[in-house]
Amino acid sequence: MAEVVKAPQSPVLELAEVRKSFGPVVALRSGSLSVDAGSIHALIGENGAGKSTMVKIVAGVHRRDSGTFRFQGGDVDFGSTAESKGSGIAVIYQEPTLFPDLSVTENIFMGRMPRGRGRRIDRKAMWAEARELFQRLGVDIDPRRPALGLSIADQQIIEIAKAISLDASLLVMDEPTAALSGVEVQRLFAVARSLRDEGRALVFISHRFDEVFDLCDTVTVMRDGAYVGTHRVADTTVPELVKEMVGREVGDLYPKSPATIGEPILQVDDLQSAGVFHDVTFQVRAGEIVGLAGLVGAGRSEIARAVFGVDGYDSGSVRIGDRAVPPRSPRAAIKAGIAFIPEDRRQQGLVVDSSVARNVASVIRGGLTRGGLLTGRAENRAAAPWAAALEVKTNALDMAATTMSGGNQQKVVIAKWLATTPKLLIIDEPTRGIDVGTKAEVHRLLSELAGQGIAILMISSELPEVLGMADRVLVVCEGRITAELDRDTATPETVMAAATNTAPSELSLSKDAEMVHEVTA
Amino acid sequence: MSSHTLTRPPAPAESSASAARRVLGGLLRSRELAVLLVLVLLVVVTTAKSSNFLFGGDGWRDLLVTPSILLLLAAGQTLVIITRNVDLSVGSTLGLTAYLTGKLFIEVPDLPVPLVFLAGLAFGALLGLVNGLLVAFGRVPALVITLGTLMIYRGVFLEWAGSDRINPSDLPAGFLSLGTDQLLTIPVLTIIALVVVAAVGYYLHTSRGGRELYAIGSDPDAAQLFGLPVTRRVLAAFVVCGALAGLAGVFYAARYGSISSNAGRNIELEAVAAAVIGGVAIFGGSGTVWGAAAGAFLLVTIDRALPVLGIPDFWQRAVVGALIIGAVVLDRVLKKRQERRLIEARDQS
Amino acid sequence: GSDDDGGDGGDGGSGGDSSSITMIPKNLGNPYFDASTAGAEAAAEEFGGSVEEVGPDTATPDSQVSFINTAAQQGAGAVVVSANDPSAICDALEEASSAGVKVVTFDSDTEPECRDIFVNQADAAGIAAKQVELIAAQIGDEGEVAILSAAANATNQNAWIELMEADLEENHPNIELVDIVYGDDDDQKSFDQTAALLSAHPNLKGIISPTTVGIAAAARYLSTSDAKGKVALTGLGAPSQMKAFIEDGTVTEFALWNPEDLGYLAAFAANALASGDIEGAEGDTFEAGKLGEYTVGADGVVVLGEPYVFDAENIDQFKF
Amino acid sequence: MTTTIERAVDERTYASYSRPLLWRLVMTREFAIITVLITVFTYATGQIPNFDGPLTLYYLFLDTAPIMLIALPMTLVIITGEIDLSVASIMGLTSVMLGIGFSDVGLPMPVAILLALAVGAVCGGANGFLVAYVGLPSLAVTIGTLALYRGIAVGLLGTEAITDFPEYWTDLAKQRLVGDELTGGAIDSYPVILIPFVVLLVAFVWLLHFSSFGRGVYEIGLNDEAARFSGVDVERTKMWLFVLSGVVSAFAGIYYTLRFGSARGDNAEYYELQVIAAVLLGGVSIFGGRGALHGVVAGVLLIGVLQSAMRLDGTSTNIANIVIGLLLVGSVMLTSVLSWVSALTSGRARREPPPPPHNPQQSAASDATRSH
Ligand SMILES: Nc1ncnc2c1ncn2[C@@H]1O[C@H](COP(=O)(O)OP(=O)(O)OP(=O)(O)O)[C@@H](O)[C@H]1O
Ligand SMILES: Nc1ncnc2c1ncn2[C@@H]1O[C@H](COP(=O)(O)OP(=O)(O)OP(=O)(O)O)[C@@H](O)[C@H]1O
Ligand SMILES: [Mg+2]
Ligand SMILES: [Mg+2]
Repeated sequence: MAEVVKAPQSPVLELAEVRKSFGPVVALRSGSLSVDAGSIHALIGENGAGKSTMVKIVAGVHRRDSGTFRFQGGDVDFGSTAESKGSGIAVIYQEPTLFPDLSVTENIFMGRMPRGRGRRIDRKAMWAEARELFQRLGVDIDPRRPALGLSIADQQIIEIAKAISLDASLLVMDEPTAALSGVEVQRLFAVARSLRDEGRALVFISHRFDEVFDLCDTVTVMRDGAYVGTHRVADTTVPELVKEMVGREVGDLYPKSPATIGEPILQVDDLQSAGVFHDVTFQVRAGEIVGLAGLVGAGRSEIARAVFGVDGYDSGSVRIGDRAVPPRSPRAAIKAGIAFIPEDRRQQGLVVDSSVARNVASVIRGGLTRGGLLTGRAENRAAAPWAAALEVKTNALDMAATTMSGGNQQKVVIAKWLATTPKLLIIDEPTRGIDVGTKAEVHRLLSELAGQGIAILMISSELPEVLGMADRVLVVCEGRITAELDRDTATPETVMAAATNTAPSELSLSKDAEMVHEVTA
Repeated sequence: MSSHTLTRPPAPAESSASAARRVLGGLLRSRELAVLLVLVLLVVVTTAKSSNFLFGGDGWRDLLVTPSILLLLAAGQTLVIITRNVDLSVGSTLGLTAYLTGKLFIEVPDLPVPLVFLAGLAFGALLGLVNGLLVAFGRVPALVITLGTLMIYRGVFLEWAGSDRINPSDLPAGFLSLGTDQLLTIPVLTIIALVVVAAVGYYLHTSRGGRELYAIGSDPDAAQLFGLPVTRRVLAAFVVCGALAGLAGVFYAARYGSISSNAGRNIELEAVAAAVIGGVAIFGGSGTVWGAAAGAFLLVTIDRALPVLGIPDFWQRAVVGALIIGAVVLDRVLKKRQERRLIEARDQS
Repeated sequence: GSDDDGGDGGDGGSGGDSSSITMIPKNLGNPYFDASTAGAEAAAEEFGGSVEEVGPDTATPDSQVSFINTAAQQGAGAVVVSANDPSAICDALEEASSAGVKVVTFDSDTEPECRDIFVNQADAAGIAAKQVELIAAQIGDEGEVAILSAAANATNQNAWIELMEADLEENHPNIELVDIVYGDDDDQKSFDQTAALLSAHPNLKGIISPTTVGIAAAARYLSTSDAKGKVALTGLGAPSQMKAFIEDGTVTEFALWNPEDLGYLAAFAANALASGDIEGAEGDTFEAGKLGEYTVGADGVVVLGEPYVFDAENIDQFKF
Repeated sequence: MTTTIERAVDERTYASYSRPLLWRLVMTREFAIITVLITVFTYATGQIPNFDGPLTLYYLFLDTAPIMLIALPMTLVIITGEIDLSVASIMGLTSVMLGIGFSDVGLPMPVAILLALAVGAVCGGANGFLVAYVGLPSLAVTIGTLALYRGIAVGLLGTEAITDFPEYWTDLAKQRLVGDELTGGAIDSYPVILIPFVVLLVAFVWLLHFSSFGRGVYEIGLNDEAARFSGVDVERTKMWLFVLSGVVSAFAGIYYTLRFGSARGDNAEYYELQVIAAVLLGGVSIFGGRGALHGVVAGVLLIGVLQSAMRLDGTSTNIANIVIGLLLVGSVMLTSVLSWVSALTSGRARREPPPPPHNPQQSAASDATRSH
């Protein structure tokens, strides 16, 4: 059925009308994908479109229910990840799969460590090879250190090193750039291109169009678990892809309405935490969206966590209105009117094994107690309107959140915090791993909330998002606020300059910046 | 990643001096060494109080031979704990195998001793296999399963043995003398136990399979996603743990000579404690069998040293308890420091 | 409630008849109690009753209670119990008693008010004196000695130890009791405790172990140790377990009564109570088959006889 | 076609539950255990002589009371993903403290009881502090305190056993709810210890199932980081649970002491594994996050009924232990066995060559069953 762009030689990977369901949930209705050797193929689609499911079928994590799956010209049916790996498929999963207690090198070579005399592991050879890999990726990581304590970005780099070292003929990357900064992304892209030039096939999944257009040769769009279309990247445009993805046109991605800014709500003074951040002073006012920009690892999340009280700090103060918020107590912060949507949805935002209702009601449940009793019925009643307001897609409130797609999970987290009717909403990476459709929705929501007089502190690694949504931008570099820019003075150049602590003229950012403009436009 | 990563070239191959410093630093921070140091200190202090604790003919032998049973159990337990599991049934396995050993000798009095060792290993492996099959294929928590098999194996043992017991006179003298035989003043049982520990340690450190056990314990889900043969490895860990418990049963028979249905009761927590004292993380992924062996040595030696030091029998368990907690706290402190160092290293890079 | 005992011995004993006796030793798997139960069974054969042995796996204080309770529920004629704790099982025994079950303790007593009769293996002072006498003879009446006992709370052992301490102090001023350790009637623990004793007390001359498991384990350790022949060992042991060590010279003399006779006598006493022949008052007399007639003494105690001393000469004659 | 993504004007509505009530009640491990309990109890009543007698339930409750009591806080502790192995040692230590307080120090009994409860709280607090605030694994910590508390108990009393407790108190431990006089000689099956048990049961049911605290307990077990981010005070919750565990263990220790009239260092040794076996049998996940108190009560009673029935039947306790072990293994394996059986069928499919694309049903069926 699919009108696939035909390449001269037969494709390396070919999936057609693949179907996969988990109990009642149909994750993939009819997935098709055809990838040629020597090309980079993008796979895009909204959250829950079935991209990761397809990846996992290719990887041998899941088995398809029906459909065709051909690899290097033959029908295959992988029963385990070992089988797919053995056939020459390397996969970077959306969730990192590192072993924290083992060394970085062992992580890369796990299961296929080079062996020397007497079948002993040859550690020297392994280290040397790891060092070479890191050199190629241009990073400086001690190959002997344990994976424990690596930043998310470094973890992702190890994943990439692992996949590259497999010497696979097909490399699948499920959102490898979600946690990487611009420079690291560029380096990854360079490696990807060189692999392509060696004649390997690559599949690249991302929610960022700039990356797709920068890197990929062809792109396949999916919607609702089904194949929609495949295009040469050169022959298509962002609006066209977006339209295919959401099945309709998306209007303004950054629907920021001018805000009426009121009284200061959050006042942070001289916040300091040794080795993490220093001299952090800022304020957020009612109705204002303040963007916290910076490179990954600059310490923005840490500042937010300290304000909310999940982390401690050494000195300084946090106030809401004129009341001081005691340190190290999320409970007190919530009581003071702070809501915090953390960056790691599955680990911090949600109890994924718990039901939608319990998640939504989890912060407000103290107030749901009637006559000393907290009942499931009360939770359901309280959760339903908020789930409805955010259009959470689930058929019953007792479904576990783990069965939902990333975007839907994010809606549950937002619903949970809006239910507390906060004065200040801190939102860390509001749209990480979220498709354009939902993204626009989230942005619209933020704008609306600001309109209602809620103060919003938004951390984002996506420059367009910061520039598009924030009334004021604070730039963080190495734990310090290096610039405060208002909506008019904030440009990609000024923000990046402050984020890297360089003068704007020294920056060779033009390419990124252009891309940003293109997308925002 | 901070931004100046871009500018700095990858680390040059390090000089031999810094490598030596690394090794030395590693040793000083090593948990195994710390436990060993405590052990040595204890032996020295005790010997100062009563010289035949170390220098008496029996003293030296007992010092080495008494821990050999726990040594085997701790080595097996380490394998299992590293995979983020635990085997509580080892005490029952030990008892059953010890009794089986006695029964074998009663049935076939001139059975060659090596064959009995093999039988013990095989029988223990069989019991371990049951645990392993249930845990690995059932994907259910090992603590629950082995708590169940602890009760089942012990129950079977009691049903089988009833109030029958094996007496030293039922066992051939050649076998019993193994309990005290020495080779270059080192007791034979200790030598066997140390060889086993060395073999397990070598495997864990230098083979793919060994490293995979660590990986499985470090993050079982990732191991599954990664395509490691999780089921097979976990199964193997339980089988080896069972086999070593079986071997410990044969040791028990050789050393103590009399075996009643109480043999090996409640020794499982000691085996876990030995591993924990030796720095094996209870949630898998880290620790060495050397540490566990040192822990076993320490635990047993404390038991023997306290009365010599004049601490009454009754307070021994309190001391052991305090020691376990101390070990866990120490582990925590060391780990915190390592984490901080790693993060600092990352920030400086 | 007791009615006449018919001759219907041998059935499972689940009915409520007075001729069914429940034997509850300190723990199962102890050869000493195997012998006593065998004696009780022989007795039951003779008077036409039935004996059922039940008991815990380990000698913990509370573990006998549920067995006593069950016997009460089943309406057994009598329970015959060797107490792990003098008071922990008292209430259970009293309740059984009020449900019509006769209560006999043997080997190790409870508080006297909790039972009808205590069948004592030998007068406690006699047992203590015998062991002190043996060790004094073996070490030449001077030097350090230690005691390896059973569980720390065992009633009978503690009573003997107290008497031995007094005896030593009074009559053997040159013998110093340097340590008392507890092997919990566990082979491994007793063995390791022996090793610990020897290394803690380099000048030790003798060990008294008033428990069969303990003395066997201690003998096994000594037989392989440098201390063999230098450290004397005596106490209460089962001849079948000690034979090898008498033969190899590790042990020269030890004492015990015949545990089979003890069980035999206890069963007869229980039967006499259950059938209403006696009430357990001082002066009551009853027939105990081959052992002849016994009289209940003060506090409801019936004494089996003198402990018997085993040595290389006579050890071959005994099978228990 | 719309130009913007409109927020739905008509509010979505949600069903509260995806399955009917009966399904949600029946398809649980708790229900399975309750069914087994009822079956065993019915069988024993009909088939085992004397089981239907008046003493059976009385002794059953007396015997299982300490386990029932400690199982309550233990359930909560295990649901948070922790474990407390030191409960039996706390029982032993409080038993000794009660004895020393009453007999050696000469405190009045109620004061001695309070002292013992306080000791339990301190012991639990020490566990809780090490686990919650120092962040140590509870399995390791409580293996340590298991030895430590028992060691202190045994060290304090040595061979001594304190038995001179006043009769009023030792009788109280065994008192029946309704005295003989009232029932006209008939013996009532329910001991007084059921009153504190029922009170505690109601309190813990409320705490776990009907309070905000209880929701937090589950959340901690499922994902403690997310719980912390939602304002649950993870440390304090764990701390309190360990203190509760200590206090209830102390209460059980006091009951134990009075019931047997004897304070000894080795009282209630090795009870911890029985408590944990009962809790796990009752359907609580050792990984935390799952379990309910009705299952746990059924688990405790099931073990008690089995032991009591087998003792009355003259079956040796070894068989009872084997059966309990099998039940424990069986109950956790239940779900896995089902999926394993269906995996066998799909395993057959797997050994065959990859299914041809035109025959999708087969692999669809096999995969669907396997993923459950
Ligand atoms: N193990 C599972 N059990 C049940 N449902 C699942 C499972 N895995 C995925 N799903 C469902 O399948 C659908 C597709 O999920 P998938 O992860 O493939 O989406 P995706 O396109 O990768 O989305 P995202 O961009 O958010 O990563 C979702 O609705 C999800 O809820
Ligand atoms: N797992 C960790 N443990 C301890 N400290 C950490 C950890 N991760 C990061 N840090 C410290 O915090 C600093 C900032 O970390 P982080 O990467 O979360 O910053 P961020 O600006 O919030 O980036 P992101 O874009 O990922 O949100 C790092 O430089 C590091 O020193
Ligand atoms: Mg995905
Ligand atoms: Mg962040």
